[in-house]
Amino acid sequence: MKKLIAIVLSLMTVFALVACAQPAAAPAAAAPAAGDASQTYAIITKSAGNPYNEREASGFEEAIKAAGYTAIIKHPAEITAEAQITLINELVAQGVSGIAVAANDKDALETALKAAMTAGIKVVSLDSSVNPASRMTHINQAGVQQVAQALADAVLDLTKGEGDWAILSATSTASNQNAWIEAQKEIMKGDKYSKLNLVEVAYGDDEYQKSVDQTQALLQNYPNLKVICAPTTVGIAAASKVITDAGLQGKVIVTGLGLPSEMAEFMGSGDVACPYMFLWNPIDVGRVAAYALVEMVNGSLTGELGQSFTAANGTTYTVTEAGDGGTEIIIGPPFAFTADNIAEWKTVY
Amino acid sequence: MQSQMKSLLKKLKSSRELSLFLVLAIICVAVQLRNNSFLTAKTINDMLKNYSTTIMLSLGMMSVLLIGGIDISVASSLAFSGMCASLMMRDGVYSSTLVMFLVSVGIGMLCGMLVGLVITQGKVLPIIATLGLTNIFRGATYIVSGSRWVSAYQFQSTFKQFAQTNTLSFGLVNNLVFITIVCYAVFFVIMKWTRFGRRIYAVGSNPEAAAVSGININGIKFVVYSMAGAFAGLTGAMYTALYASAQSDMGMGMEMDVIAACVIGGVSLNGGQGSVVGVLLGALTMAVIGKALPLIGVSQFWQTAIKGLIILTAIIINVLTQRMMRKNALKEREI
Amino acid sequence: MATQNKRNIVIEKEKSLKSLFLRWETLLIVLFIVVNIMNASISKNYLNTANLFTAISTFLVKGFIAFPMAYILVLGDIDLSVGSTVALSATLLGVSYNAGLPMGAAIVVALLCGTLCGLINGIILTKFTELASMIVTLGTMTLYRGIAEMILGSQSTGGLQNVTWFYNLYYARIGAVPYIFIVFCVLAIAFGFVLHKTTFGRYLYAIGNNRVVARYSGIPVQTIRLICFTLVGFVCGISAIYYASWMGTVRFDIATGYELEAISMVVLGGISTAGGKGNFPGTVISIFTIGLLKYGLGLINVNSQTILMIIGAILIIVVTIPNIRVQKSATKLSKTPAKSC
Amino acid sequence: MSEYILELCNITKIFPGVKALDGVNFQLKAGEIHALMGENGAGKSTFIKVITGVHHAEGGTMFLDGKKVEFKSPLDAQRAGIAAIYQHVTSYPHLSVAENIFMGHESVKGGMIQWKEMHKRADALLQRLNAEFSSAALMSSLSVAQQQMVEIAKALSMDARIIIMDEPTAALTRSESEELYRISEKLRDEGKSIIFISHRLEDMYRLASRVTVFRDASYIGTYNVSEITPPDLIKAMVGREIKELFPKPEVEIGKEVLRVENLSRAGFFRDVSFDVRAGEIVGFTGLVGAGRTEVMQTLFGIERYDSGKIFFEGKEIQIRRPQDAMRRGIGLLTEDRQECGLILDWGIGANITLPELRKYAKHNVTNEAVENVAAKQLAESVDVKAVTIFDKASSLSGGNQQKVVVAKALGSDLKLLIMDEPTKGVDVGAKAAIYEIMGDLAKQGLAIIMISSEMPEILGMSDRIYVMCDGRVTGELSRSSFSQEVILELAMAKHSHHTAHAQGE
Repeated sequence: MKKLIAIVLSLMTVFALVACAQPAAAPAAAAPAAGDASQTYAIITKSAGNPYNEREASGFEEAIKAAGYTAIIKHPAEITAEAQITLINELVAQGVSGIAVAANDKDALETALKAAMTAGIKVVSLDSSVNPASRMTHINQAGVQQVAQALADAVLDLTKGEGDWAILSATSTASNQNAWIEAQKEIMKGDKYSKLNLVEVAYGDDEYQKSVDQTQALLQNYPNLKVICAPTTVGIAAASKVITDAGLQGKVIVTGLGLPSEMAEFMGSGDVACPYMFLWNPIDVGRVAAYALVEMVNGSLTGELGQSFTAANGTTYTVTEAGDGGTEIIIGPPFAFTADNIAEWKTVY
Repeated sequence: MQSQMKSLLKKLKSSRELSLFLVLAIICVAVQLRNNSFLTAKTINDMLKNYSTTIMLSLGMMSVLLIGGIDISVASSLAFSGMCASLMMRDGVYSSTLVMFLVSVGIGMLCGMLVGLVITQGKVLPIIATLGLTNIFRGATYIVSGSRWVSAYQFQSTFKQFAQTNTLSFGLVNNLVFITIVCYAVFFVIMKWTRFGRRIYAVGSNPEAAAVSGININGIKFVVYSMAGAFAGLTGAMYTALYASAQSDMGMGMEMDVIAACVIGGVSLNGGQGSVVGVLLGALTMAVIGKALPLIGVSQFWQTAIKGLIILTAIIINVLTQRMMRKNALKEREI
Repeated sequence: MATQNKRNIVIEKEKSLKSLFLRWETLLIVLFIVVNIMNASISKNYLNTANLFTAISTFLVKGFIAFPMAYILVLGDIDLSVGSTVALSATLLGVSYNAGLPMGAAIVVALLCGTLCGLINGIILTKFTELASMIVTLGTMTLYRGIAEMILGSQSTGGLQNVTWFYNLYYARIGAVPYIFIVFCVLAIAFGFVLHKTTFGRYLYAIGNNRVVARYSGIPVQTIRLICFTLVGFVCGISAIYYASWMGTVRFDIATGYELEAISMVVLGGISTAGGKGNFPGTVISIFTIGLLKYGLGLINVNSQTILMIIGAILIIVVTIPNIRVQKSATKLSKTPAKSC
Repeated sequence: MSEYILELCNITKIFPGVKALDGVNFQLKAGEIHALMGENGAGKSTFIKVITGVHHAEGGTMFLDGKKVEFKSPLDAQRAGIAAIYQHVTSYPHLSVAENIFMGHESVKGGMIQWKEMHKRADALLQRLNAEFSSAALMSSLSVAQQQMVEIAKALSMDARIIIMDEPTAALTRSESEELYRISEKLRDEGKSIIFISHRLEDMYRLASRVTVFRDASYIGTYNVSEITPPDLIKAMVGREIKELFPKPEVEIGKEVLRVENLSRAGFFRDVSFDVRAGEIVGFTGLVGAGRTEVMQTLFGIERYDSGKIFFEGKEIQIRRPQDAMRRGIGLLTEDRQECGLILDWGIGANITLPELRKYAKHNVTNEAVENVAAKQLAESVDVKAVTIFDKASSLSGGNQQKVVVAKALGSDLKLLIMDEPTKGVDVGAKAAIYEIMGDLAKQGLAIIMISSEMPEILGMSDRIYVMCDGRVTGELSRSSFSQEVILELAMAKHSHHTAHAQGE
């Protein structure tokens, strides 16, 4: 008898936990028949616990809700393709209308996403793309060339034309990181950049502690280092922290891609670690993915080259050719955050 | 004869720390030869500061290993307590650095008490209990934080400054390093000179004997796990102070580093054996490996393999030297 | 003494002992049924066979590892290096295929690599019997992962699904049932049979209960440990092949955390990390219980982190319940008048 | 009432399924050595644990100095001046002697342990006991006898008035036992009361003034030692008469089974040579630590030897692992049954069939029905007192456990059986049974090597005796030349030169 009570109690605990978890989940009760007013759209981010991903997801959710549909946000438990595949399978089983995914691996999601598309689910990638066969189109926050050009010019400007500089990237496996770095290297083969010397590409794995270690090693190994360019939100914050703690503001300059809220501390007037940096609005990236998916489910968009649609925010987006042979929708050039505008943006995202 | 045996045993006992120290010194010198910026005050200070978290967390793990247990949930309770304390600071519940540290220690201790309860009252094996609880603490961290960071600008500036200044020791060493040193000193005294410390060794050395001599084994276990939790909480506060940022995934995987540090430092997984000095040396070894490899230009992709190799080498060398000593002792015995 | 009659010893099991064994499994089966009923009632998408098998396939890839891990835990050992072994084996599979080896040969490479990793664990542990397996495999866990990282660095090695039959390893089905499920069942039966019905299996329990007694009884303790650790490596190789077939592309950081998942499955199945106890069917049930619970919770879109919390809580609760029960039954027994012996 | 310092009336203790004590009585006078005797399982150890507060009795009362007391924990008993030295030494191997002595009641000033003072006090206590080791030594570096001394020192350090010794001489050699007697008498003369549990009648006759006997969890009686004869005492303990303790049968000695020449292992033994013949029981005796056990473990393949030759049935063989020995029909019964002989959690059947599991299996697939029948036969052949073969080994008494270990060895086709202290910790009744089994086996043509420290046993059972000292064989005696004096002389042949050494391991 006691045993039975114990079992019942423990199972109740489990149910209670599930119940607690419910608010985080959207009700999937409504029938997700395509074309119905109660369509469900899902976004799969790269990982949990990263503010950038949170903002992206919130933009997506907001846009889907504004259109009157249901949104599901899924963060994988680990930063792996494996975890994302599990989530895709779950969404396919639920029969959602559209999936937007920021991929942890370009190719590994192929089979799962193809199965989703076969089941009639519309699939786009955003932020970090999947290969062309696995998607209908890709929502690109900013063109690779545009980002690379902006970063290259920033390095040129901050080094005052010559000297050593280094890149601090995220995980060595992130496709967007690698695309930017490659494009940047390509651009900097030009004459204008000939006196610049890229000493190392370091990887902080998007882990704060590791990024700090890597930055400190860069400083120690290259005493003449002038600029650290970190095209990742974790890396740029960690590098700025190291520079600030070491009192090297002005001597070694950090730039790259960062979240205003994270970077506000290190920007502003006077001698700061980071005079300016770039980013797009992750909320917008999520929103545009949502608009595109809704258009696709309504049948007015297939992701083919040359199509365009006007979104709920009034902007018209065009499907263009992507570097990997597929198509993409580019939101716009990266936005520069400077000492003048950081204060107003830091509370936004 | 008696005194000979005694001195031999003494050598054997102290050799572990001595040999570890030598290995550490050799690694340092070797690195220094490759990159002469290694043995500078700045690098060492940076290293101690960055790794004060690992070094501190090793203390809690050590006490758990001493009673023959294990706690793989420390990294998760670190994240949970650090995150909760940071959230409260962000929301203006308090602004004092001291209070923040105390809150974090307190929450960590609660986590540790839960671990202790499950192990002593639920009679669950430590590895399983902490395997389950590590998921729970980590998940709780994501939930309380809403998967967001507490960013630098949301912290009090005194808090952010704390990890970068030397105020506590009147300018001698970094505050975090100072806290670590103080904790090691206090712990050293506790383990050596208090009844409580010796009872930890007693419980690990022979639990049945401890029960017969009236030591409250479950009580000691509970306190030790709570203590490990408190250390995790303290480390959580140090971690957030160090990086001026609290993230849900902070400290992920640190438990393995910390166990490795203890084992390299000579703590036995069977309990009852291990010293504070050994753990310090073990943790320093981990720190030197982490810090030195990038400095001597070892490709980042090689570092994990080298770390694994060093852990294996350290434990195997340790076994070999002990075997050699035993063999020599036997040979010396006249028959 | 010749005056005294020799007493008769009977061959009849006491009922209570048997039912004690059954109870753990009863508990697991109850949990399994509850999970399924819960899943089916919360989400109407749950009982779609095709989707269900898709989800099952995903956790079977790591479920394999729980089989030899059960052996290791019965031995009283532990192996933390399994995730890294899978990663290294899969890495070598991808690299050797992309270096021009035929896929069949690449598969052999993966199996050899896994076996070698396990063998190395085994050799270190049997040559240095003083060392705890947790420490050694903690070291090799770092080492194997590190080697995979050295080989691949920031790269991934892909294109594996271009070989159709290799793709089919994971994805092909007979009707709704995937081949991997059938392979899993066959292996489960084989592993269960060896553990419960052969001398080898009995030796494992003997070693797990008391290594010294086993040695004095003439059981080749270290050889058996070596075999078991090598077996873990080999099965990690199999898991790596399925992983590669599943993903089509391999990175060094795959299969992280498999070790703790495999251990959780085995422990929930009733095999204690203290060694010498528990039985195999429990492990198989718990692989499905955990996997399907995760899937069901995912279907109602419970946050991934919360799912981990629930699994953690279940693990602790299920392991605690028998302890409470034993205490209760012990006090009950003591109240019955004792027969003098 | 005040004649007794400690009095227990009608104590009843129940464990799950077992009544361990059934209304037993006990009275202890001040300044007396009181022996407590009984077969294993009679409830002596449980009784001790009730006195020391480890267990709580379900019924009965306890009076200390005529006042009713109730101990809730071992600490209460300690405070009341009761200290116990348990059967298995309960020390902390990784800690120093001083710490072992003072664990739980360290010298503390302002919360800090006063190491210097503690070592000084510990050394003084050790000196009082004439111990030859320092208080700073690690416990694990001491011999069993030395560890026992530490336990006594621990009792003294607590100013105990009542000291309980649970089989203190079980692991001691003769001379070490003498030392213990001396210490006990000294303590008695200082006015302490001692409760002494032992299986050795000689201990009791040598030391105690009164003896209380338990049997089957019940109180049988209390006698004055001077008034009770050994046969009567044994009858009280066993409940029946034992006519012949050493039923040594006359057996025709056959061919040589084993010959060992100049076997050496660094640090343990050197140049050991001996031989055993079929049907012969060869005794090995000497002090604990003389290397007897190590020689036999080496013969069984547990440890490797450095040099020397082993001939089995005339052919030279190599033994590297236990399987090598077992394949040839060599069996070893270890001294430590619980650690090396039996899987306590398993049924006796599973234990018995373990070494020869392959024999009962077909293509390595086990057949439990065949195993069970074999196990039943083997268990019955040695008369194990058990209900079913599924009874857990841990539920048996020491003597019955030893029988199971014998049955386990008998499952193989044995030619040579090595028995290391076969009756250690075994009660009188079971002892006789084990001797009988030995005799039967010898009759069947088995060669038997018996290591023993008990003089009556070695003299009563052996055909030949080898005496070892400090890792060497110092003498070989044939049955005609057996004498206690010669054996002692040989066992301490080098003893005078290496006092500390003999206690070394």
